[in-house]
Amino acid sequence: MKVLVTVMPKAGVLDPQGKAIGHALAGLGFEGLGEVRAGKVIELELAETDPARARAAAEAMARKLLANTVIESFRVEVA
Amino acid sequence: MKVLVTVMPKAGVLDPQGKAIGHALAGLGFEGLGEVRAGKVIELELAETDPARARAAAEAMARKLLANTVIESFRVEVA
Amino acid sequence: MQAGIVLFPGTNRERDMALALQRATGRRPAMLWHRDTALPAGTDLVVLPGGFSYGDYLRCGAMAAQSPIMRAIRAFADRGGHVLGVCNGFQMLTEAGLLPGALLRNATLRFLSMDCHLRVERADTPYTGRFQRGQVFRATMAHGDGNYFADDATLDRLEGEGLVALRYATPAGEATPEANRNGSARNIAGILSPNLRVLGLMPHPENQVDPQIDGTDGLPLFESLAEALAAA
Amino acid sequence: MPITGRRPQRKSDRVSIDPPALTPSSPSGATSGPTSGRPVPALLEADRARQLAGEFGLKPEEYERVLAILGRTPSLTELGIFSVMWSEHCSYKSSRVWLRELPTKAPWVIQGPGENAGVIDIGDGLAAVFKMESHNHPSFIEPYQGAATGVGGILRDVFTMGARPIANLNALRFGLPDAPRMKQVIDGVVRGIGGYGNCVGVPTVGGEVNFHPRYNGNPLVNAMTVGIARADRIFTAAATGIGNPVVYVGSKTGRDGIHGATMASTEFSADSEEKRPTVQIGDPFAEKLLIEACLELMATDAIVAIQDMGAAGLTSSSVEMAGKGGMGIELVLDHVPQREAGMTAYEMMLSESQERMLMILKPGREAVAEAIFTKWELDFAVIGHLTETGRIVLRHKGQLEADIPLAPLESEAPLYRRPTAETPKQPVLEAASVADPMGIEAALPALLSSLDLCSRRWIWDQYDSMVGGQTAKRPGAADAAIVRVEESLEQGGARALAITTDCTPRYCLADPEEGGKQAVAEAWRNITATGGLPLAVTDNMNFGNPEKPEIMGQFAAAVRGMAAACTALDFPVVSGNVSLYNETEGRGILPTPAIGGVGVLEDVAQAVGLALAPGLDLILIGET
Ligand SMILES: Nc1ncnc2c1ncn2[C@@H]1O[C@H](COP(=O)(O)OP(=O)(O)O)[C@@H](O)[C@H]1O
Repeated sequence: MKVLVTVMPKAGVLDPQGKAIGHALAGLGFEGLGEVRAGKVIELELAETDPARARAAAEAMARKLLANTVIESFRVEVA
Repeated sequence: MKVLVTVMPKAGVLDPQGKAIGHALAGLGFEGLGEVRAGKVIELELAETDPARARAAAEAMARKLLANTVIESFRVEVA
Repeated sequence: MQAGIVLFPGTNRERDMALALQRATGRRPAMLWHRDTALPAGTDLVVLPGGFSYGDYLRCGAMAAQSPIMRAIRAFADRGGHVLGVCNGFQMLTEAGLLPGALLRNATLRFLSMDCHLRVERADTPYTGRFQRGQVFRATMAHGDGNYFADDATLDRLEGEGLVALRYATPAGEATPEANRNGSARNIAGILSPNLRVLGLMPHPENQVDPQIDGTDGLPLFESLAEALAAA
Repeated sequence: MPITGRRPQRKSDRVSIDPPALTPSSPSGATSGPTSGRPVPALLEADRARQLAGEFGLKPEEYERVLAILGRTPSLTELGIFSVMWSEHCSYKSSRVWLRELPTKAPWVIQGPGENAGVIDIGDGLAAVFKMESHNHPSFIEPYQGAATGVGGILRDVFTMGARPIANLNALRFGLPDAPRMKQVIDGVVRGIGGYGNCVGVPTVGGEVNFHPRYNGNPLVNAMTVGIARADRIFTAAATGIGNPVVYVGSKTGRDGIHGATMASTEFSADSEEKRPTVQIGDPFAEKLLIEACLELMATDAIVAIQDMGAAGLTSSSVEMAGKGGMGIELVLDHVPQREAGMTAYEMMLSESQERMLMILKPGREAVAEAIFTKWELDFAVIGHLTETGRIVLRHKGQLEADIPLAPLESEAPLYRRPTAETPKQPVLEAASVADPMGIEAALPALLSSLDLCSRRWIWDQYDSMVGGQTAKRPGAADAAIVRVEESLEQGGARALAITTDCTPRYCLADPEEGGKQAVAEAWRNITATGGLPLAVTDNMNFGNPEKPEIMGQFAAAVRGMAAACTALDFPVVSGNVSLYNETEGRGILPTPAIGGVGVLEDVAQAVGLALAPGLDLILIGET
């Protein structure tokens, strides 16, 4: 089954990329734009068919490799 | 309101990062792993309060800047 | 020849490029600003130099491609103007749709700073007149996202129309996988527009123009331009 | 940036050493109120203040001095300022007495230690501005960001003085690749150095790497930047002119690295994982804009003084600028550009957010400066002004947050002559008495493939060494990197700099004095071997816990050796940095006094590289 791991900069941690994107969008004339944050998403195809176990596996992968928990937080969605 | 734009490499476009992640995860002993794709997610805080209009605005941003439709596809979720 | 080099926030190889153009033409190029909406009268070459415009955030060259000056550059190219995009400049040209395809992350997933060798695929262009067809020259590459990608139909069209300008090759001129460190499709290092006046390439010939620094392997490219544009 | 601080900024170093010679003017322990009728900020409760002082790293006797200087208990913000300014990192309290032994003068030295970077005359009316700085602890905690922000910090130290950075180098010490986390650390550090340097467009032209198990839990990341300025256009930090505006430029302030500066001065222990949220994130894109904007403003005459915000950003920059100029300074923190809502005065003063600078402008030049920073899309704010009071006064939301006399903050700063124990001299072996263990045929490949000698190509292939178009000898091409000076070219010349970093820590362990000498001599030789004339050095003293006599002994001996070599070679020290407490679980690193050497070639065409051409004779010079 498919699992999505979304990795975002932690709240309070500087996100230079998000800042630059926000700036560029405003420059293009898009209005009413507040904060912009940029993160990663990793789509995993797992052989596991049990949603709970798939989620647990993805969480382990996120903690071990996909996210740098010093500066990033992650969430897992089972599709 | 918050809108998420998820940008993924199109099918058929090389995804060296996804491949490397898959490789690294297998190296860490994770099993039953199929394809891994790596993309980006951009979280936008919009002043707009109407979900349909917020979605339309985010789609315009994605087409204009956030995604390069030569190599990427995107989807928009209103949170 | 009257050249203009465009400065974007984060551009960092504009001085290298200015030195190369000056060496080839004896004339100092103008520095243009990304917010300008028109090119100086008489401009016959626009250069989009290397660097990290907008920090390379989101996608390399994506934000620069939306700059006010790009509109003027597009019109200039449509009128048959010469546009050279190197490294980040090549990325901008593809992001702006002035050249087809896209530059993905290097296949090694690492920044690659090293010499490479480029095979000249045709010598009848404004950029390559001083080379021979099939000639190989050394250049420096320095990029994280130089992996040229286009779908097969586009690649076939580029090849069919002779728009591949430069390929990564061995010093002996073979376009092998080993010579293609960033993983580019069909070893493509540089491509041309159909009128041969827009060139985008990843490596930096502007870093090999001075015998005191690192040889003059890249100088013919700028001399070719000077010649082509002096004649124009 | 600097997790280990800057050079002492003192005009004269008074030696008052522990125990403190100061008599508290108020009885310690009891909360004391205002003594002079000045308005006071919200004071901490006495016991809480004492406890916090300890948590912030102030020793009890140091806290007594705080009480004596203020004549009352401090506010939280005041306590934060004292703890930062008196940290090892900012105050050099353990190393200062020794560093005075280094020779710092020569006719070509324009600015020795004491400013953001050292400055030497290189001819043609040009000056080389350079310094080396460590980012050791942050690079272990978060290798990519730690190394990246280390590069960012040293770049700022150099362009602050009006110089365009033209070269970066680094000196790296890692543990064994198989040690826990070490591959990740190596990878992250190398990527971080490249990620930052490549983006700002300053070529990384050289460096050195060693591997040793004693760095397993405490790798060293020392970064060096060299810049070029006009010799008559050097900018310094001394603030002058009562009423002159204090201006903040660069990126916004967030809660990054709160207390990172004091953290760096505390020995690492297993709980360092928990200190992780203090990691700062670098934004090389913002730094590139900052370089261009600052250099553009420096070409006008608007600036009186300028200083980057390093560790303890707003605190150290405002205190040092006002202190050096003998001025007072008053800031209204509401005007500080803020990234996050609800930041307190304490947080703003201690934030280590990157890519920020503080400037004093001439009156009436605010608009000129603002236009330049707006053009480069950077924040610009007038946040205060200079006063005649000799005090730093901070206000936020209409409240007084701090009011500290600057002179004693500096003059009463702790200064220690810590006990030293000399490293016992090793017996000198007769070469003939050592048996050949494996034979030359086996030894050669073993040496060439050893970690300390094998090719460093994997590293330098990730660093853009050519950007700028002036790198005549890149990594691997010569004993020192050679970078031509573009300004010299513009004048019709071809002057170039020869730059190298060197140290052999295992020599320093065996004999710190000889090791210190050797590091300087190697830098001198590397420059000489390229055809350059060695001119001056910067240093980065990386040592263990200075409270241990054997460590302090290593430090003192290394300085002695460096001083001897620098004097003998007419190779003065013009800047440097000290990083102490490099230990993990009580075990120190190898003593590592890294040397960054700079020399000049009158003509880049004279540069000699390593590549041998066929038909040449090989000549060996010196005794074997
Ligand atoms: N961390 C590094 N970054 C960039 N270049 C490096 C680094 N480490 C070593 N180098 C380069 O590798 C080459 C060999 O290094 P090293 O063995 O230390 O040289 P040497 O012993 O001649 O000083 C030099 O050109 C040096 O600048």
